[in-house]
Amino acid sequence: MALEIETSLTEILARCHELSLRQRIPDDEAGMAIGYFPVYFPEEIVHAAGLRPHALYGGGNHIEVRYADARIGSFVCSICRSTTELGLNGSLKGLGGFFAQPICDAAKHMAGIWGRNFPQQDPQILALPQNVNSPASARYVYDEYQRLRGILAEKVGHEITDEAIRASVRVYNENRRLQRALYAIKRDDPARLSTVEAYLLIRAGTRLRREEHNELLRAALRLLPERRVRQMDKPRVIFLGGFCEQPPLEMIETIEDVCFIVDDDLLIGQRWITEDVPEEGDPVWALAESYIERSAASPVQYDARKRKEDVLMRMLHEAHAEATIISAAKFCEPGLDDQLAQSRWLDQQDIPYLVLEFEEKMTSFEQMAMQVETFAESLLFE
Amino acid sequence: MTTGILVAGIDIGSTYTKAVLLGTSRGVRATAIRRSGYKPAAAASAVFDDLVANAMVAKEEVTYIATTGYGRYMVPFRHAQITELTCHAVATGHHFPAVRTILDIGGQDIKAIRIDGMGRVRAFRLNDKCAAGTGAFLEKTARYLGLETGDIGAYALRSRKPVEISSVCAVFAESEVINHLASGVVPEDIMEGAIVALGGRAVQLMKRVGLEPDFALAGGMTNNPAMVAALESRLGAPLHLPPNGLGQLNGAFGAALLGLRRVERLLADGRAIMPPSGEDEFKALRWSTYVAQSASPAISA
Amino acid sequence: MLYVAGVDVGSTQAKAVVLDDEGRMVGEAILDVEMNMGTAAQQVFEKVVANANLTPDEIAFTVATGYGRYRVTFGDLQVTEISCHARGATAEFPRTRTVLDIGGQDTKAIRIGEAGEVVDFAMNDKCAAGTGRFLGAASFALELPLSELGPLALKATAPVKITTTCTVFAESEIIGHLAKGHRPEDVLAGMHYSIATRCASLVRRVGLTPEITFTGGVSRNAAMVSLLHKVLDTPLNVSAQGHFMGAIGAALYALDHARAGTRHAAALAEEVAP
Amino acid sequence: MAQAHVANPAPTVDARTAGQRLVNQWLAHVHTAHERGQPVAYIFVMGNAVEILRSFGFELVFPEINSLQTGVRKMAPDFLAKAEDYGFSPDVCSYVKADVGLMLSDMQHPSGTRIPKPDIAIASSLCNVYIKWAEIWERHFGTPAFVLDIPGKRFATWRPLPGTAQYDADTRWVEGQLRDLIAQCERITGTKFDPDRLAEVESNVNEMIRLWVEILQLNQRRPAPYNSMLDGLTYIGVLNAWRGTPEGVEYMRLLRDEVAGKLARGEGRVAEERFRLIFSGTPCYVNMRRLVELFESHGGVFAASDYLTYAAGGLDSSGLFYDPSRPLESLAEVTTLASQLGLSNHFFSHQTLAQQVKEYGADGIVYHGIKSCRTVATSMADNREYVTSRYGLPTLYIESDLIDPRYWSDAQIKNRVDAFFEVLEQRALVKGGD
Repeated sequence: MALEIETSLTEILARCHELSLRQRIPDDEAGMAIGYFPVYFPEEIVHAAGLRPHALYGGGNHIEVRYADARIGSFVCSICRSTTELGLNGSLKGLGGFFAQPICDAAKHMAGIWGRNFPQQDPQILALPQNVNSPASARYVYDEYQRLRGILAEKVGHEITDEAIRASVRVYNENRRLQRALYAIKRDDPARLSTVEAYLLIRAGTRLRREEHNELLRAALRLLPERRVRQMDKPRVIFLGGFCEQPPLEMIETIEDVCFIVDDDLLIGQRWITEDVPEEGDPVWALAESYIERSAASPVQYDARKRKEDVLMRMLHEAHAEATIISAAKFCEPGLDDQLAQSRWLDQQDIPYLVLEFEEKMTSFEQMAMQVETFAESLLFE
Repeated sequence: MTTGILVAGIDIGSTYTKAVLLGTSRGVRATAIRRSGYKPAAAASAVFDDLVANAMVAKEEVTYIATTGYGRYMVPFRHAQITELTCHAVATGHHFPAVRTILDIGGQDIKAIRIDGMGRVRAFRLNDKCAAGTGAFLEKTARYLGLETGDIGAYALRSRKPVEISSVCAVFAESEVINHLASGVVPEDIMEGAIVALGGRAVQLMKRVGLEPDFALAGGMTNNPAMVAALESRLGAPLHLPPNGLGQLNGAFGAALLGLRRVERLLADGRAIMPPSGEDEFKALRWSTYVAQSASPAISA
Repeated sequence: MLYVAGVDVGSTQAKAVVLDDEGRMVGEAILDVEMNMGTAAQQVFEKVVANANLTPDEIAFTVATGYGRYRVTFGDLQVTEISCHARGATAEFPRTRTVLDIGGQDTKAIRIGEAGEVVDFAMNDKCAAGTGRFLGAASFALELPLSELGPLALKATAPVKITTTCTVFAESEIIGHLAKGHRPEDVLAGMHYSIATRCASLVRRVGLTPEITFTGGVSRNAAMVSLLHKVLDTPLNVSAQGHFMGAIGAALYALDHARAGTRHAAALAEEVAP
Repeated sequence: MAQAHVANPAPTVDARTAGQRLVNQWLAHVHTAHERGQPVAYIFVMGNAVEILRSFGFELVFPEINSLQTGVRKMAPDFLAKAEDYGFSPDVCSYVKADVGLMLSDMQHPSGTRIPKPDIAIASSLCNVYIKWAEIWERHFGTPAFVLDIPGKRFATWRPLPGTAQYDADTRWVEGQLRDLIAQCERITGTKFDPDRLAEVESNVNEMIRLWVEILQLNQRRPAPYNSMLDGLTYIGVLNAWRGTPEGVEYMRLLRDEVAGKLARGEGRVAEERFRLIFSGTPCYVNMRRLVELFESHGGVFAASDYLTYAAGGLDSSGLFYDPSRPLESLAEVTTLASQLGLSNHFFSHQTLAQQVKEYGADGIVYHGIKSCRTVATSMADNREYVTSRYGLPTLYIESDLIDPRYWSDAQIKNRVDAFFEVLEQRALVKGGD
């Protein structure tokens, strides 16, 4: 029985893993796939148009950069570089649209790069506002989401109805509930579900129809309670720094060899709305208002109500974590700035933390393992 | 000689493999050192042979073996592996209870470690991205000036007017060195300039962990009097150095010390010391390696 | 008979050639830069003149190039190595549209226009990754002379992926791979591949237009030539005199000036050189 | 147009002296602001709503200018080191780090000015680092950040037209935020918003824009009377600090007359102008004089620069004017449009550059990539590739930093500049031979 459950889980995870490596747009999605660069993006509207949201989470450490180095400065983060590479090497040829959001200065340039190189994909900036504290904010997000709706309607040649968007919101609300259930397991019983496993399960959603992803998550959630678990004595930590560029799997594994990651900001773009989006009323308004009122904090969002230190404190408290691993992608200015603010705050609170820097393309983890082990040793052997 | 517990610490570094044998009284019973070469496991085994020979004991008399250094997982006969940071910290804390900040300048990286009064690691930072901030920078400069690594310190001490070396890349620092030589700067001033530059980077890293005194230096640079002087002048405070030539052996000493503590703890709890299994622990399926099997990014050369 | 000289003073080597008024090479010389670029330039010039069985007075015009070009006190004119490599490459391979020069400390990609003029260029000289220096690291770690690296790399069967871009760390990475049991030829092939991909990226920066001519000291390395061919998917022209290409280009500029008359050339020299 | 203005035959004071005086006067005002009971605003050069602040009587502090001044005064390494010791990564914007260095130096600026702490801090979204920077002030001074989100271009050919839904949405959004800002200014200063005062400031800005556009256009003629990346930098310093004031208008007028006079007398910036160039990117303030020298020694002059557009705040070269009869609405409109047409174009700047090349009769473009500035430099190489292949223009790409001298390598830059001029010479030869 235990073996069967493990086999079934492994099958699901192997599928997720295969999906996470898929960069090329499948032929049957050509023209239907709407690419978007992290972090916050209202996939529901794309889904409601009958198109396929295609999250662009970089090239990881499996692609070779041949063309993009000639186009992107040497001091720019890897996700911008590898995404450009995927464009230039033809992997994203099938995109029927491309959206970047002004989350940071490098991301804004993605629309310009795309415009010069792939004008036929109609690259656009979706102007997500950096001021969410004005009474006018929700209305502005609403206007911009309506613009998105108009662009997509033109692509598919018909109007996208409120009813269609509401139906998509329901599918995505279900998806978010399932993701929250995964995170609850990870928090309450971390030996039962590793962060790499949760990560693969959630990342699969970037390459599947959302309904299908819901089924996959439900299947995993059915199996997990039955899984046989070996309890281990590892410190409980929070991992920060994976909100945009994604750390390599090896990095998460390296941390999990000696720590339990009981909460994190990995793939926050797939989990950016933290509660259910209202399923009644104007659905575009519901989405816009959810960005203002129910979105996860990240270094690329300014909100006077979400001080970075408070957000971290709440995470530590709710996840019963004893320490933090604060990571930042190389050259990610928002991440590096927050990393410093948070580490100074942790110093004041006398909460142990480890600072790590990563790049999605890194392939050597020995040095990192040494640091993480030392950190765990310092937590365990008080 | 069979007097109580014997614990070995073996530090498998990229260049040298070092070992220390400690007795119950925490006294050093023997030390050994060899080049790591291409086969770290073999080097560790040979160093262990040397160690027991030097101590004139039998291998079986060694109660516990703790490994550290980059090859810490490559030794099948170990009881436990501990990172070199933890080891350096505990060793330094043992020798100098007042030390709060440790600097370790290695060939591949620099480490700054903050410790508490018990020698426990409180915070640490590494610089390993660019060779300009590591001991390799000095070796490069020395090589260019035709010096042996071991002579760097004594040579630099002759300097009266060190030059400023501002290049951020160790390779391009060479061009600076060429330029300085061409414009008539004497080699010792260049060598000292490189030491001052590296010292500055090292102290900056120490600031990242708080720069709380007392300070200690660990690793190979303890043999370099010019580096020690440069750091002390930059810090405006003296540096504690490992005693009795233990500088290079600090990691191994720390490993042995932690091993001894562990043995004492196990014995106090009435638990047995299991022989090393020689096998690595069972590890969960690693999805990253799963990737490597299914979609190997083979070099198309 | 009219003779001209081109002197290319780099950070590691100084090279010089003498041409006659037909543009034929009548002498060449090369030596390592030890302490002083100016001294090296003077010595290599004396050597090349001697090799050509001439006296310095017989050289009508000298053009200096390379990083040390302003240290060449006896030169009549300084021209950057960009223009000189382009000139040398197009003289031998007139259909050249792209030049790749891999030198000891910097790498250059140059795009050439229809009339042989330089249209664009890109250089890698902030970090030594992708330069000949990277091979220097391999040579040191493997204790093999530079000239043996290429032939050995060609014997590789399972190239190793080199991850570091820092030349200094490359040495230790090589040692690490050898420690893990990889064969030297496989590690070397990985090193060559790492350089080739970086250089290819530099070439793409100026636009990969055939024909491509490969110049500089590393052009003598057969493994690099074949890897670049693969990575760029285009054959490369390689001259037997590839490592002298900068000096040859400089000498050809000298020939222009010598033919136009020294007085004019001197005036121009004054105007161009600050 | 330029001929219409007759140069003042005997100006009592030249623009350079006048500019220097104004800068000193401004710094003195800043220095004593709190003693005089004046509120202080920290603002950035791009998208700063300075007109509203001016109408409330705020003294203006430009932290970007403070930071670049540490570079100009060769003091940047000290300030940068303080910030890096504090924990900032070497990869973080060096303006931010110099400012942190200032905070850690008790606000004692190398100009001799003691910079007062802010009563309000405004960060526009035109550079996201502005927002991260303002968060640092929040932590350090306890001054809440006011983030002014100004939606930029959505794609390269974006032309927001009055009357379209998009134009309305964007301007309504900016106007809403400006109203929030006014409410906050009222709370801080205890005075009521005065639309007439705003209208007056706007009229002054209008006059300054008129003159600024003229000054920019005068450099389209040969020989270029000024170098946009040396003289131009001084101009925009004054222009930012005195925007919307009678003194600012006076300065611009003096400057316009002076430039027009030089043109009338045929006085070029360089003795023999051989090549006219466009500079794209942000200056390297530590070595700008040296860089310009390298170019001018070959007879090259920077006739124009996109920097003079985006670093001149809303003073867009396309000449957008306020309508002082509807001061607030018009401020929202111009702020939005200037951002979309002028300021945010470094994300799509290939078009602006191509246009400048035509207008200024340029022979090439020089791109200056900044090590720590992703706002300006992320896609510069891609931009250059496009411009080179599409327009067949000679371009040069050089890289250093805003103020961090560690990233300036003189030999390497000189080598590139020399080679670039060889390219220009060879091209001229080939063209001439056609």
